Amino acid sequence: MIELSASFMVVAYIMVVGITIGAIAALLQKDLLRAAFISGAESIALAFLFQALLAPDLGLTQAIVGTVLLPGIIIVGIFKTRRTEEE
Amino acid sequence: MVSVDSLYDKIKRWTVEFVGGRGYSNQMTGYMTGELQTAVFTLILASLFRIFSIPLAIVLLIAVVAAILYFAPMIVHIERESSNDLNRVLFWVVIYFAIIIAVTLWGR
Amino acid sequence: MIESISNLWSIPLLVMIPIFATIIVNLLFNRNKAIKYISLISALSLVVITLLSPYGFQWFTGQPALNPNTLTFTFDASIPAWRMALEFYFGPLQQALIFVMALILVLVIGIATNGLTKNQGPYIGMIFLLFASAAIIVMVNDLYHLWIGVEIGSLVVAGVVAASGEGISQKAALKYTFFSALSGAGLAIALALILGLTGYSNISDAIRYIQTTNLNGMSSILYVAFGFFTLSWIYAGGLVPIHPLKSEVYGAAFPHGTAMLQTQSKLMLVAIGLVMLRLFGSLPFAREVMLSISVLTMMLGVVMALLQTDLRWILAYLIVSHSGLVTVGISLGTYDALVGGLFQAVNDVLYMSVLLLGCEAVYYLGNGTSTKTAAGIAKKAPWLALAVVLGTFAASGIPPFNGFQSEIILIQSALKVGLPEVAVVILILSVTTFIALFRAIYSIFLRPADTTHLVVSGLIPSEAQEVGKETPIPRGLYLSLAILVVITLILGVYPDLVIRFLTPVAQAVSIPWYP
Amino acid sequence: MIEVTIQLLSFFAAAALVIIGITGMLFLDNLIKKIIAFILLSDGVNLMLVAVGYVEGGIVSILLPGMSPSEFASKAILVFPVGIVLTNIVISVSTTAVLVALVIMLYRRYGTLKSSKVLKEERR
Repeated sequence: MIELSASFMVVAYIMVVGITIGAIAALLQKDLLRAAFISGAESIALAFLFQALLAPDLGLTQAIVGTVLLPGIIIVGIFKTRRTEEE
Repeated sequence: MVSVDSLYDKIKRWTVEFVGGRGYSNQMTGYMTGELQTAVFTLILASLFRIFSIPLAIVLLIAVVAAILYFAPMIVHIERESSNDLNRVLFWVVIYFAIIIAVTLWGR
Repeated sequence: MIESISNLWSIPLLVMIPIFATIIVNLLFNRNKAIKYISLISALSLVVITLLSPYGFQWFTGQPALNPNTLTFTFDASIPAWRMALEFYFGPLQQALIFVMALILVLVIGIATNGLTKNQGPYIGMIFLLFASAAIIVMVNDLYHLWIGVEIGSLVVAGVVAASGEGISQKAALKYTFFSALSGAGLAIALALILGLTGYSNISDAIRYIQTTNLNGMSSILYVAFGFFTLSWIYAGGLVPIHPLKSEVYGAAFPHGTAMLQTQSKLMLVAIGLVMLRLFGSLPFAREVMLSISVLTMMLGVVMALLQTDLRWILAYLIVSHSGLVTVGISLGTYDALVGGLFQAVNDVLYMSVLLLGCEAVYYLGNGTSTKTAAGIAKKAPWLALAVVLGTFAASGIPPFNGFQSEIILIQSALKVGLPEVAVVILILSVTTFIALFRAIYSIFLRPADTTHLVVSGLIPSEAQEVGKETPIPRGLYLSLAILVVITLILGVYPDLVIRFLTPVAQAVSIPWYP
Repeated sequence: MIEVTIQLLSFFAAAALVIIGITGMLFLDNLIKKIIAFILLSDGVNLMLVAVGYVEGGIVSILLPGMSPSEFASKAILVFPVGIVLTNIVISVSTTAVLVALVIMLYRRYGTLKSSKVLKEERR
């Protein structure tokens, strides 16, 4: 059981801000590969929030799927098409 | 010699005009029928508002008649607005969603 | 606790047989003969199962009821003691709808296994998955499986459409999948809201909670949930803002694939519509919103159908506009209107399949399905012309056919609730259907063939379709056309054959209309 | 003043993700970017579902030995949203795979990722 101490809440704030900034940053990249990696990093923060919301199984699943599988699929797509966004 | 157009000539020119550059095709009958259908449908839809209030329906009917006359070939607008462009459809969906929520919340 | 309630044997079979058939057929990949027999046998077994099965339930995590005698009907919202029950129900409505779908499945598979030569296994498999998803959605009584069924169905639709291999069909599949992502997320949010509000995933339980509990501060959450539900409803049936995407999906798939696609989407429309009527039907303005969506769908669909010059696209838009007819019945919500709407769903599936299979047969004659290139087919294939004309009569509601029976019920019920405008719209729809279809049928079937070049010379070249080689129409196509036409005639003369399956649902679900 | 709990924070994050996702799907032109926006959207929906099921001061929904069922039922978080989210993660992976496959096919055909070129409207 996780005790919700003050420092824990500080980390939670950082994670929420990180999710938001990561989401926006992923969509603003010109380099699609970098966008895929940033969306993977965003889902680590998401996995932390799942953990904090008392769903550790989801945290584990999200950490694996969101950082490896989904960016992997997108990276495959990028390598089969093109890496940068065209003007 | 000044040529005086009869009503038939005017209507014929108008209808030929709005199928425009496509020239004569068997699409034209479709456009004509579609135009009439749209006019009738919009009038009926406007009159449906009598279930909310009758004065509103009367005002709407007059407004719709004016709108039909103003946007004369309405079918062109309808064809353009129901295009299969993904972003346009998504835009309409967002607007539609907002209207649905607003109307149901208003009914509360 | 009484343990005498047992799960029904047929419900898991109806879902699992298509899924197993998908897996087997997918593994066989290109062994066409084996694929043909296995898929035909499993499709026929689905028909037999729906015919023989008794009515009953399938529970996954349900608790037995205190008194089994009160368990009359799942669509009756007054079942006690079901907590968190993930539940399937097979009743008269489900029997009728799934039987019709299984029939179409047999015919479609019979045609697809003869016509296709490449990648037959995955394609047939996806058609089976279409059946499975629609069967799940029709039988389901909990929000969780409803959502899963919608998600499976949307992915499979994309697959079936992309299988036809043209650029336009891949584009249609991509657009449809993007929107399905949006509406699937919306449905999940609606699920979360209803779950947070009531605590039940079972629809009957949620309805009972909403009806018996005072939701004073929280009821606006219900409206937001209604909005998201509407989003997935319009997505499933291609109602108004989605009609360009959905009609593109219908037009871009193979015509026999479209026959299955439209069956699935009509069934999804009926099932989600009934869930919405049960959950939100008593909210003020909810049914008015649904009614206005359906009227707009009828209008825009049929007007867009008038503008097309290709029989394929005319049919695509007509299917969308006729699903508006189904939803008019459901959104009016009275007993008569519900019977009319559900009956219209069955009829629609049948006569649109006649027209779609006729469109498929026109392909075999070489000149495409555009009104500009194809001509004079009535001379080459008189029986095909007859079948398509009869299908047109059924679609436009001419008396001895089934379209007439359901449309007259719908018109009468619209008049009875005091909305003559809706009745007028339905009438105009049926007349315009006739106009839109007969324009194409005249050009394709009845116009003499030798004047074609005059029309073609005035064309924009890119619009002209590739002119293929003429191949004889397979016998199976004629046989399925004959079966479907006979069924439309029989249902037109004896509508009670279907209506008696629909009345129990209509009685349980109907809500009187207060103007 | 409202006390900021982890649940409220999660709702804000979920709303931000959903809004960013929908905006991205609507206004971004690149097809891969649209797919990434969809991933963000489904992440937001997942977070919202989990936050709905959260119970303040609750426990992880595992029935440990020595715990009575009634105590478990009163303290544990809702199990059902967790199941839904697990399904939704799987579904979003498969939807992404289908989308990427279709995008690759369209790229081979048209040679561009711009949705304003690939998915532009067509007149029939």
